[in-house]
Amino acid sequence: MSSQPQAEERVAFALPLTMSGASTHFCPGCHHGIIHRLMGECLEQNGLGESAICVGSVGCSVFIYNYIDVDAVEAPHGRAPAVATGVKRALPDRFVFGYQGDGDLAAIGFSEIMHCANRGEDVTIIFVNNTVFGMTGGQMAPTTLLGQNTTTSPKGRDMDKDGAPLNMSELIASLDGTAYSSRVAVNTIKNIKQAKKALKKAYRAQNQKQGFSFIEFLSACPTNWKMTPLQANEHVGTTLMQRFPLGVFRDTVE
Amino acid sequence: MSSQPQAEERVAFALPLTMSGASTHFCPGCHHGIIHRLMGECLEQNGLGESAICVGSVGCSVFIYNYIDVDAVEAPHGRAPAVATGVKRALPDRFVFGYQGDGDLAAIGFSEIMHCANRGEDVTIIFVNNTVFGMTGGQMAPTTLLGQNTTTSPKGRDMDKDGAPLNMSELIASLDGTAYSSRVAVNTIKNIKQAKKALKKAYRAQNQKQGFSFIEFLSACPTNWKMTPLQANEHVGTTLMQRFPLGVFRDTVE
Amino acid sequence: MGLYTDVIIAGFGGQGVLLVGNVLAYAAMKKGLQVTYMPVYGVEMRGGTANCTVVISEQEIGSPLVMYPQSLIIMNQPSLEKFQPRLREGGIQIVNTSIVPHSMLKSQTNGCVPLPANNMANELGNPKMANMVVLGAWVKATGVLDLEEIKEVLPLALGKSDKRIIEANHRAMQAGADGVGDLAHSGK
Amino acid sequence: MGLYTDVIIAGFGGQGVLLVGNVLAYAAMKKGLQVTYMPVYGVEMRGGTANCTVVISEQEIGSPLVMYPQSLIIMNQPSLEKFQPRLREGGIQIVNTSIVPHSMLKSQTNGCVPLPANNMANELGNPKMANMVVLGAWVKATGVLDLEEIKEVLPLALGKSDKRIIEANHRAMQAGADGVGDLAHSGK
Amino acid sequence: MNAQSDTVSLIKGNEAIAKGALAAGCQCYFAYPITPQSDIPEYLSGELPRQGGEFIQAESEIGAINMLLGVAACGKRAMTSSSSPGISLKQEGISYLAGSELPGVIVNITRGSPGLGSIDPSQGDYYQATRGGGHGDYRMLVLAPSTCQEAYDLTIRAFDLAFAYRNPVMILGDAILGQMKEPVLERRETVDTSQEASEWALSGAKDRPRRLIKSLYLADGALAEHNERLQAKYQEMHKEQDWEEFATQDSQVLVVAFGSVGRIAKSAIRMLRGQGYRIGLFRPVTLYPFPSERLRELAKNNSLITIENNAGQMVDDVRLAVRNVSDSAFHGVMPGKLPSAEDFLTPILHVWEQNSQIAQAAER
Amino acid sequence: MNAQSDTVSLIKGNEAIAKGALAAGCQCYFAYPITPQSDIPEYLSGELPRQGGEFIQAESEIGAINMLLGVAACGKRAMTSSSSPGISLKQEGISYLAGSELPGVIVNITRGSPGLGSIDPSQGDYYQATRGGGHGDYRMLVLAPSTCQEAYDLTIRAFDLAFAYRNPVMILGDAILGQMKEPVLERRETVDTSQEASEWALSGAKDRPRRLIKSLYLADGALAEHNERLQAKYQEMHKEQDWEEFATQDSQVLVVAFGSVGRIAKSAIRMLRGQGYRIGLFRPVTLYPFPSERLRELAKNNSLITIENNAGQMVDDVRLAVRNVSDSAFHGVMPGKLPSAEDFLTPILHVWEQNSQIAQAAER
Amino acid sequence: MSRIFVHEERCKGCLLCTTVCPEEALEQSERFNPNGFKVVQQNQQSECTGCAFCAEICPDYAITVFRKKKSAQETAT
Amino acid sequence: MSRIFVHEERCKGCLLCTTVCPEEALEQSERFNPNGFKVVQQNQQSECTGCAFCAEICPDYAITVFRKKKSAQETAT
Ligand SMILES: Cc1ncc(C[n+]2csc(CCOP(=O)(O)OP(=O)(O)O)c2C)c(N)n1
Ligand SMILES: Cc1ncc(C[n+]2csc(CCOP(=O)(O)OP(=O)(O)O)c2C)c(N)n1
Ligand code: SF4
Ligand code: SF4
Ligand code: SF4
Ligand code: SF4
Ligand code: SF4
Ligand code: SF4
Ligand SMILES: [Mg+2]
Ligand SMILES: [Mg+2]
Repeated sequence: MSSQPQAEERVAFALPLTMSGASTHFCPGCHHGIIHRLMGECLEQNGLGESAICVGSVGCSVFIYNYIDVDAVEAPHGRAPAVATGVKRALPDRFVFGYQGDGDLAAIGFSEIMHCANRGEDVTIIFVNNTVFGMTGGQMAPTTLLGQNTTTSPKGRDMDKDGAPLNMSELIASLDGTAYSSRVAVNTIKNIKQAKKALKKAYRAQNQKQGFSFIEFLSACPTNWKMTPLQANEHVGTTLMQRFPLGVFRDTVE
Repeated sequence: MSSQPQAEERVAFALPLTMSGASTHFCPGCHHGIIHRLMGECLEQNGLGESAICVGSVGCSVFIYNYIDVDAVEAPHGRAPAVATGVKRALPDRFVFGYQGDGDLAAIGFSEIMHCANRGEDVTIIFVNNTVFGMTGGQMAPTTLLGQNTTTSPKGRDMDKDGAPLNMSELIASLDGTAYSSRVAVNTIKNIKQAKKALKKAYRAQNQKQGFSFIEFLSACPTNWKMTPLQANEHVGTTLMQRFPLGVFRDTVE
Repeated sequence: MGLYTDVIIAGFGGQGVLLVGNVLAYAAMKKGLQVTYMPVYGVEMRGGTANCTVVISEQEIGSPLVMYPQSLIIMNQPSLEKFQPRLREGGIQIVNTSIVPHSMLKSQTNGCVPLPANNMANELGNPKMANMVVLGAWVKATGVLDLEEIKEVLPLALGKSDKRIIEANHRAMQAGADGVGDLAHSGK
Repeated sequence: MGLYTDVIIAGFGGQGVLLVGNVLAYAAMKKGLQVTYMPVYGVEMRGGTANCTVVISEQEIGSPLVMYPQSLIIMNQPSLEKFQPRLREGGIQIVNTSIVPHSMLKSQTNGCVPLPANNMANELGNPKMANMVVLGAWVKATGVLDLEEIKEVLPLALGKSDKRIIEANHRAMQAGADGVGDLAHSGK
Repeated sequence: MNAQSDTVSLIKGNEAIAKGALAAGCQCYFAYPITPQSDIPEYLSGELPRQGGEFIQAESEIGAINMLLGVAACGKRAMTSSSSPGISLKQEGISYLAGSELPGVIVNITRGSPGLGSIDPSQGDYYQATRGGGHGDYRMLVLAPSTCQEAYDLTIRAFDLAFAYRNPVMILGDAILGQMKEPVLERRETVDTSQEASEWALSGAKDRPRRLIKSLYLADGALAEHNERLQAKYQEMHKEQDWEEFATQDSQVLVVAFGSVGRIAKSAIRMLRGQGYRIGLFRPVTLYPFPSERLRELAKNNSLITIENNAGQMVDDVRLAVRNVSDSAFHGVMPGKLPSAEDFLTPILHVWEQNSQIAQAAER
Repeated sequence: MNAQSDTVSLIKGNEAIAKGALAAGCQCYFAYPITPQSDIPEYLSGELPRQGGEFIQAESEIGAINMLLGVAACGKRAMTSSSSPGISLKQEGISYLAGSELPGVIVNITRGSPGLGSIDPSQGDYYQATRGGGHGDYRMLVLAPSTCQEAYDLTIRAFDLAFAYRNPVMILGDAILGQMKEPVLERRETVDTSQEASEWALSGAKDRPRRLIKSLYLADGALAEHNERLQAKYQEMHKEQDWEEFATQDSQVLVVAFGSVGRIAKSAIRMLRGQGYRIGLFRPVTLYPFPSERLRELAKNNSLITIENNAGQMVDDVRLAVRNVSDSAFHGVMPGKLPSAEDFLTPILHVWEQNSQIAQAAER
Repeated sequence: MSRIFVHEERCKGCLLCTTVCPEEALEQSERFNPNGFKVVQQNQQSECTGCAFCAEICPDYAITVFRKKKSAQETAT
Repeated sequence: MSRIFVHEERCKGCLLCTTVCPEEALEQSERFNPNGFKVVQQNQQSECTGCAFCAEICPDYAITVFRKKKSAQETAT
């Protein structure tokens, strides 16, 4: 079969032009890839490819610049919101987005994200919550579920010693600088469509200078969950969503 | 008149024994002094003087160890909750409390306080919110009110550029590790009595190992507010309490 | 080496010693001299001591700090205790005797000018102008700058140009200057 | 200088090359020899290449890394490309020809032992044991350790002592060792 | 450059730095307050927005340095400032700036250390500034002003150097420099820097391939190559060596001192020259690159004494510079004590005497 | 001390450090994950609680170092570990530990730098470790193991030194040391450390005056006095100088190298000795205090070459140590490239040849 | 009929696509790609509607979907 | 009658005490203490009840309150 459209055919799905098409380095079934694509798609559909500046972070998504083909700068671990603040203040009419994992955003970078949101910076942060430090080998994250085994919580996360998972979308929604905060998932087609809507809303918040916009993606990490891709994908729907309900927690976007 | 009780007299008010009695270095009308005393009083009344370990912070209260006469360690600016965590884990049966200003706790130390609370460490943090960086000369703090002039917000805090003041008690109350969170003031006798109750509750939370306890004190800084002590004291009641309502925001203490 | 002079001005925070230093520095600058002004203050918020050092020279200035000053303006007792022993032989010392007990002045100090600056300022209508009194005295006693030069820069240093305030300050300085002649001799 | 040998074991992540290195290291240690085991892996999570270096010596070991190894165990094509040129003159090279094309083997390499390890392992019931096949071959080809010594430490390195698994692994190693005699000669 | 309406004003060193930054076209400034440098954010919180720039009081020093990184990636001029403990917190960010080859100016108005220390002057951060308090083999250009005028001028130069080398540049001063007031001549120059980064800065990938700014080099050997390139750049920087000499025409003993101590030493030297001792001063203005060549030259005819307001840090660079020629004595004033010219006399004279003895011995 | 049931196991350097900490009686460990040292927190997250200790995965490196500070103030044994960028973030905390005279062990298993760099081995953090990446004139004891056994042993020693001097101690290793496996002899000693801090540690002011631990010294001259005391202590530490010599009996050229590079150099030296070249190795085990005296001694009979996996850092200490005797050549392998014994041969032989020429010239 | 094309070199065999196809048109093949992953394929019996769900969920951008053009499709029916 | 004692060397003249005294018994004096603060004093006309409110709010621990012992008080009335 051909990889090119034949007569009478049209391409019903192709990579957005904002994506480089490079093969990803992610593990099989990792949701980072889906999320990358959705972002690229929404950039393209909003005509933002040429004004976008991506602020990468440190985590499994560290190579985001290999896949999303826009100007990019790499932030130190956890500091993407501060770097994005600098970029936006330097170039207020560019579209500035950051992409961070849960270790990056909710552990080491907790202060930066909260203060960036509170200042109401006109930037968009994509938060990929896979409940573990993926890149470094599956250690406990601030979003790790109670009882979840990780390489640094071998007996499962313990409420008494480790505390409970952080609900970042809700926390950020409680700050006055936040224009939009929601939690989405990409484990089903329905959720993917919902996620795309959320992305567009967030992008709009920034383009209209309404303040900080934030989307949390629940994301599967089959490798560190020690599951098959299919199990992990299902786990998102059955287990993650219980602690981390999908929804819009703040929306002041006109 | 004598400074000693005469026949038929009893001392109706004297400094608690946990206080050294040294003259404070605070400005006239500064509430830090009142708050110090309340803490010392509650330590004494709960018999905690000999088991207490104080974690000092950096701010106008940096000399707390000169006034409260218990074992003490000085934390780097903003890190008192992390230091207190270390102390408590090393000596789980001691009474461990930290004392932090709004710059210390809500700016540089935002991550440490939130994660300490979230872990549910059995420590008590006293948070003194005077809406400015007092020690360094009255710069804007995360709790500075909108429109408030400070040395780094000479035109008044601006929602657009600086964001809105942070309500720390409410934020901390939203974390599962928190046993007790409340906001009090010391501008009137009634509020002082209320504050003392809150302190005792917080101390109880720790002694019963119920988790993290937190009390926010609204506090006057006449010097940096550029007010007389009386004006500043009044300002707490008329203006601060509007943005920062007094109250108990979480209480799971039995 | 050309002209060189230095002075340490010391007192409580709130007595306006830093302002005196600033005024001197402005006047020296205006006159085309080299000048450095160096404040030193405690970390205590209020009620602490404050002092500043002003160095005025025709030559490029090395140290802006002076261990053994050529002159002193002393506004309170702790400052006298700290700095009097360091005054150079033959140095000039203006002392606010409204606050510093006369008895503490070293008898062997030649150029010692005791002035009840607070009282004098009070008489002129505002006790806060004690700093202007001693400033005037220093100018007269040292002769490095003249009073007119000081008056000229006062609005700059004060950051104010309210005529009445300026004039009151002028009067206070003049009173200080006038006090030097009489007291310097009876002084000790 | 006494006994000294080193080996680089290289392949895809998931082919069990690090395990082979570990087993060798355990066996050498058990035998009272000095040993170092040094893994090198890419940052890619999966599908990247992995290799490790084992140095075995009677003497204290200097470098745990080896630029020009005395022997190689090669499990895939990129590894062959990377390491074959570095093999020392007269060195021994065990190559998994189930994956690496025969044509790529340098004809001048003397001790080259091509083994269809995947196929052999498959025949023994589990294609994952290809690593045990090449391990057996290496032991036989180099003669530094003997198979019994390897077998002894296997449970330690595997962290498992399930008898059936162990025995299957033994068989795979044996097959590898047996393969050396025949192939080493026809080999190249 | 076009100088218009130059003015002289009596300002603090801190303010001179802030004004220098404005004159250099600094567009964004981020900082977290700390004594003794808070005059800088206080001044710029008003002035910078008035001139169309961006001021943020960051949530922390870490926030500030990373905001700067963001601006730098867009090729705009940005500055941050702090004092010792705050600068320690910026070390990761500085290493990233260097690794990503991003320009930016970092001001350290030091204080007494270690730990919380005090707000006294100190030169205890020399090592940190010149050898990388952060991780890795990077280097910053480090400029050490000793007067308010120099603070102003070197701040402007710092921006130019930062962009010339795409590298962070540090201004290293102390509480004396920051708090002292001196007359400063401001040169209101109009410098057009809008194109200086157009070859590499991020701006959105419009009509050109996208750009990428990073410090991660994972491919085999890629980081080593990157490091070779960085080292070559640091070699290149050596041509920026700058220093002041004072009374070196006929000197036999040379005092080496930087920043405030350099000018205080000048007073000591004047006192001694008054008594006939031929003493000179060598004051490094660039601490990195350290002005080694000239110093080695001078060491041939001078005995050296290095004086610092610390326990001995720059003296390493002095000794390394002259190591095959001679050596240097050292006099340290511990942070927490104000350095004074009088206190320098004895140690300098001690070297003078040793020097004379050697000279006499040589004659015999 | 009482050795019971010693065991030998094949473990990674990282695990050796973790086990060394347990053997040393480490009661609390705090860290934030980072490659290539995450084996340490992973191992201790299970083992430490099992032995009654406290493990916290801190929210950040800054959280971790400050938790350690809290434990140290209570006189208990605590450790944290990280890798280059994470260690940069700990610099403020380290300066506070030193300023407050608090004991604690900090492990840096370095990676390729600057910035995010890579996870390759690197010795690019030598300056940071030995000269204070943090603010002020403090010093840490720095121990550089080159084998897994040494990693284990030196970790135990690090705790002892930390408490002996009330000072932070750093273990400086690299990705090679951390990831390499070697047989390690564990000595299960029972050491009673419960009283070692009873004279100064916080425990609640029961039956004694209250105690205070701080680094703030504001009173006139107080900080200077404190710094004098610290410097005296650092002088005292000089007696801890430790190093390894290899083949120095008859050597004419001496390689100076530490950590992994030290052992790799040993291979190079063996190769060269096989060819008749009389080369020796000097491997500093304590990087601070640097073993200067012995090295100066050896420099009298050897030409030196310093080899590092960086752009040249320890070479400063080598040159300072021998400055009045001789000098040192330098060969640097940039972080991002694996150092290999073969690559060392040419630079060493180069020095050999120069040395022979000098010798010949001297004979003529 | 619409169809998909699986870029086999990209496929990691995660099988997420198989869970969303309304036609159950996708299945794991027995083929390994050069990275060692068993790639998916469209099974023979099924009909692809060109809904692109499979491509939407594929984390590795391994599927291109070709839909018969409206006109063509209509003619076909 | 109860009474208070003002430790004048500690008083900073902030006057917070004056705002809480139910008897309006406190007022600013004309005396400066060595730190330059105008200290408070109990005015002559007023009666102190010993409620200690003034001491409770004093940020500088400058007031000690003496209450007449119950028995004594009762006898007095
Ligand atoms: C200062 C610093 N500390 C630690 C690290 C190591 N590190 C890299 S990524 C990471 C966490 C990754 O987890 P997460 O942010 O959840 O992203 P994921 O890989 O799960 O997508 C850590 C701790 C680092 N690079 N820098
Ligand atoms: C790392 C670091 N950054 C900055 C400072 C300077 N600093 C000391 S106290 C302080 C803020 C004080 O404000 P706050 O915490 O509100 O206490 P307050 O004085 O108002 O009671 C700052 C910024 C410091 N000591 N250390
Ligand atoms: S480790 Fe987890 S998050 Fe990282 S690439 Fe693999 S599956 Fe994705
Ligand atoms: S500056 Fe404000 S907070 Fe600090 S002592 Fe003075 S009044 Fe109190
Ligand atoms: S396009 Fe739709 S119908 Fe066709 S294979 Fe994909 S999911 Fe199935
Ligand atoms: S979802 Fe993509 S990668 Fe996964 S099996 Fe299907 S085509 Fe392959
Ligand atoms: S004790 Fe009560 S009544 Fe007496 S002076 Fe104080 S506030 Fe007034
Ligand atoms: S409250 Fe205390 S300090 Fe203030 S005026 Fe009254 S007695 Fe004096
Ligand atoms: Mg994650
Ligand atoms: Mg405050």
